[in-house]
Amino acid sequence: MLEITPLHYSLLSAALFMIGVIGVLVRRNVIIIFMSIELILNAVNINLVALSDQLQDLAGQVFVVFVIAVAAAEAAVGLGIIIAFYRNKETVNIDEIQIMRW
Amino acid sequence: MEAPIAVAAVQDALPGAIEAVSYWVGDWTLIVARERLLEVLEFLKTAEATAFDYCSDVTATDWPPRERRFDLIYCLYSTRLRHRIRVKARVAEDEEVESVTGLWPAANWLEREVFDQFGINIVNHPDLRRILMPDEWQGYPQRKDYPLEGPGELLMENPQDWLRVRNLPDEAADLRSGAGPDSEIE
Amino acid sequence: MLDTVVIPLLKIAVLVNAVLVAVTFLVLMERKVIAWAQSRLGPMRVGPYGILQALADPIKLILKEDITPVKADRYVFTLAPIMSLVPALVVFAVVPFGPDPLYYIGDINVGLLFIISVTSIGVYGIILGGWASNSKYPLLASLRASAQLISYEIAVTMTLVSVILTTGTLSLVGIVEAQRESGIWFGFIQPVALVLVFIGGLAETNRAPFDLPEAETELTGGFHTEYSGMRFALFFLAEYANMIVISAVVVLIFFGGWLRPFPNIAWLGFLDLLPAWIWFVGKVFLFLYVFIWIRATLPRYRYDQLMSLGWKVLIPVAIGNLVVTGVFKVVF
Amino acid sequence: MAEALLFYTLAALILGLGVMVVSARSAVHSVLFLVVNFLLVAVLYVTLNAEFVAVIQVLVYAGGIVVLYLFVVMLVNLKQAPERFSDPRRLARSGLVLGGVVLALIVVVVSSSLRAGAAPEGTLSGFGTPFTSGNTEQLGWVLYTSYLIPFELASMLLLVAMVGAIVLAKRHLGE
Amino acid sequence: MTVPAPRASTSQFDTNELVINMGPQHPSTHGVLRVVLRLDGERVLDADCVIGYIHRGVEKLCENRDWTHIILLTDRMDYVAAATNNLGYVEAVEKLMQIEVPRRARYIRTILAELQRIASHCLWLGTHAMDIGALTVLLYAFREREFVLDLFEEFCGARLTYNSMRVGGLPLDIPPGWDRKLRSFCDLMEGKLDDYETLLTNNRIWLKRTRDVGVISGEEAIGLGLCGPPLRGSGVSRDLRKDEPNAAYEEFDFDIPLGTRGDTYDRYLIRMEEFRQSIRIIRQGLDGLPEGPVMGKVPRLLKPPAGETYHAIESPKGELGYFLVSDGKSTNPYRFRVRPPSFCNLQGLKRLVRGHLVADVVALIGTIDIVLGEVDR
Repeated sequence: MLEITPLHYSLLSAALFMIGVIGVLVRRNVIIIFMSIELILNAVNINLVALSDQLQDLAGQVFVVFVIAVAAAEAAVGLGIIIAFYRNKETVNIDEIQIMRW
Repeated sequence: MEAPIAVAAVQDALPGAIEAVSYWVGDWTLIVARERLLEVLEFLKTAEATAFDYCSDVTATDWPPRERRFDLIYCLYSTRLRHRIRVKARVAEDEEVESVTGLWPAANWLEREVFDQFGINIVNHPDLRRILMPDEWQGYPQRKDYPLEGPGELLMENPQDWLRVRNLPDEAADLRSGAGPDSEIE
Repeated sequence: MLDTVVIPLLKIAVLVNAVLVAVTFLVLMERKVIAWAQSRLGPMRVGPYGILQALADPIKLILKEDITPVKADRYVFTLAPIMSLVPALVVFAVVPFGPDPLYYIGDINVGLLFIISVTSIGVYGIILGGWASNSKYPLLASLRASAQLISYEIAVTMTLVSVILTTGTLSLVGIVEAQRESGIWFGFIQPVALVLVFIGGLAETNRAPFDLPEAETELTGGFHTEYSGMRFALFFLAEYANMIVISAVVVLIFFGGWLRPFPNIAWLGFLDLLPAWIWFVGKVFLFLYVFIWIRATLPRYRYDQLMSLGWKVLIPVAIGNLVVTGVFKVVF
Repeated sequence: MAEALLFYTLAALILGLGVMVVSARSAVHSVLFLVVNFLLVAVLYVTLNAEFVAVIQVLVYAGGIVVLYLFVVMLVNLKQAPERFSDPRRLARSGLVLGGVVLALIVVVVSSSLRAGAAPEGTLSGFGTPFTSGNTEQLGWVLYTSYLIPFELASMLLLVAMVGAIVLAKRHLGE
Repeated sequence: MTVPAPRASTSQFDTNELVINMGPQHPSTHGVLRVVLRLDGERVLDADCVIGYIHRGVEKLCENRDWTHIILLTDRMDYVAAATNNLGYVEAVEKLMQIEVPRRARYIRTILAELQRIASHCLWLGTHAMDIGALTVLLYAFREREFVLDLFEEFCGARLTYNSMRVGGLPLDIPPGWDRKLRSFCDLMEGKLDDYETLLTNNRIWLKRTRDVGVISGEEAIGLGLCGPPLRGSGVSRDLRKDEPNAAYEEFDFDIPLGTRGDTYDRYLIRMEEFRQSIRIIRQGLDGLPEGPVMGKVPRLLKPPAGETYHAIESPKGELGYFLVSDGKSTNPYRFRVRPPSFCNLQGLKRLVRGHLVADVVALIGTIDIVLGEVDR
């Protein structure tokens, strides 16, 4: 138990991932859903970095960089959509964002 | 004293509109009937010989015993011809006066002040509110019959009374019958 | 245990205290310098020539009533000044005051990036302070501030990349050593970058002429309008600590850190008689003086002008500088 | 010992903050917990000898993306939290489903990593790079050689996202 | 005192609109002016000035003071240019009573008025620059203003509310040696003006903050009733010192600076030039200062004949007019009306700020040069 193996990191990652998924499914505020997605991405990153350290391979870290880039892109576009939607509908409730046009 | 061109021009163009022309220590004043005030002012602003494009001041004077108690006074100036004139109209308390903000936007606040201080009914004003006094103020301070001692003193001596008085609908009557000074407040 | 825990902790304690003391005296210095610029005397009452004013000010702020507005978000309101101050102090962990490991807490290989990233956290203090106050002026100011900080951060980071190209290392000790080896301060090799970083630094620390977020005459004090007492003091400390950070970064990267002037000219060796850290601190204070001097001289930019300066001038110039540096690096 | 202590502390904090992010009532508090969460993840990266990634995590995630979230939360400035309209029965249902999924996942992860106890040593990818602490330079090297095309694609993605965000958020002229 | 918020149309409320209250406690509204701004982001959609916070009813008060006592009430209107207010009032009374004022008194009045203009513009310059963020100019300008106040103190014993003029002349002649001090002040001031201009005139940031900010055409400025530097900044040649000379202005040689663009920078340049013209007038006044009494023949009890008059002079802020009505029976004016230049100029603020940014609002309040004591009276 005192030795920290990749298993520990994987478990941490899995738990964080689940927290993120629960957030996505339970919360109705789009912004918080987005934040939960960020948590999920982070969970993945933890795994990648841990394995990169374990396997002494930089590929894991490279992927983390890519994941961060994708997360940035996702946040920018997603939040842009939220703002645009909020302007028209004055809501961020995911249940009200089901129509395909506004 | 020879009347200046501007005065003559108005008299020619709008016969009958000018009730009197007065001259005193270098100032010319046209006394105009209230009904034709806007017409005269418009002429003064637009006509070539007068061209009073600048409204220096709008003010009023209160002469209480008179039937039409207010003198509404416009001080005009021409930046082109560099001459001045004053236009005066007599107004009663319940009469209405057209706003001149359409001619001179400058008159906006000045007319508000006249309304605020004298309570002259100015109509067609874009934004007629109290300006110097608080919005909920009662009465018009620059009127000659405005009490010099009144609500203010009452407020200081007995705030509770003042609050009670203020919240009553007919304040003037209450003041007259109660502790207030024997004068009229609107 | 001694080397890994006790000594670093001791160093941290000394450093944090030194920074806080430096900040109080920096405030005094600012007041004095501005006073002299304006042909006044400045504070004169507390101690000889007002020197003890540096102590009186913090004592006053600590003793003042600490007001939390009724409608404020209380936790965030308290957290904001802390979030503003902590990054400003954390940055000092990698600032080397001299060549010897005694003079720094840690020399990490991503030192410069560390500074950039940690200072970027400081923006939270400002945004949250403005938001939590639940008041319009602080909110406006905090929106301004965060937009300003983020855009100038881009310019500064872009510029620093060209410096990294020149040095080939991100370690701050390494950068200074590189300057010793090349025998010339990088400020002379990268003058454009120096100017850009300095302007960006002014903007990132909300100093005149970019002090819009706390423009007294526009926003009645900006994001800390609703703050008082100790929490206000923390914001204040953070701002001045950030000034010291920016000056330190500029000195380390462009002015040879603890190196004496002309490190390659041998006969100037007598200048080494002064200890390295004195050179460093002296240079830092010289830059702080320039900060203050600018504040006393220049009017304030308008928000849109500030943004267009950042985006339309600084960032393109920074990118241009980067390209030119790269070309030089490849050609020579 | 110290390592384990650090890991468990960090893990507990990260998970706790994760829960707070998801459960916080106010969106601003949620964002705050998210920032601290990311900072702690960065610390975790440092313990895994990934300083560069840690710094990038702080710079891009904490200093950039989350600021964006905070901005949006402040702009949107809700009068009523959307949760007020939600359906409690659906919450219960999704809770059940999720509990099952969590269990399944943990089982899968644990069993697979137990099987992988004797994981293949050495590198997984063909571009094995000597791995030392202080790997910024190597990381750059790998990024610009082996992963050049993905790197460029990522930059294109960012550009597109930037343009898209501006187009979305910009109000149309004359509106 | 409750004042309702401006009538922002709530029906078409946009999420980006923000109504903020600037003042009455705000460092750059120069007193207790309250400006209610309707903002779209940082852009001002509409502004509404709420004034009257220091309304003391000066006009009403004056109806119950005798003609001499009013002079000290005029001090308290534009309290940074008290001498100018005194001058306008005493001249209006003199006009009403047709009193001849000795030439020496008129000269000294002119000098005092111009000195006052320098003091008032110093205050304007300092606060205007301060609003835009130039800290140091404030201290510099106030340093020179102190010299003016010293000179006034030596002349009449007061530093702010001078009560320095009387109907028919002056209460006192200038003290011995005063003219020499004034001359050396003029020399000093010229150098200091160059200092100010070094700090501001060609400063890029200053230019950026003032150029094309609050542009108003001459025609519109006339329509809005702007006066003084804001009107001249739009290129309208109107200066009562030239158009309707009072005191001894017709004997002096000076120029009226005019702007071309009608923006804040032009108004700044005009006031800077007015400093120099004021110094020029003061020098001419000192050179040609005639000998003689400073007080004309005035009845002991002032009681103008029944009648009314409007007399306007060029105060540092613009056209300062006094409309006096005497009923010829009492020793008080029947009606005392001031045409306050700040009041009329402030009216233009609504027009000037529209479409500009919040930061420009303070620059524009500064460029109008208001004194709330005069606006509210």
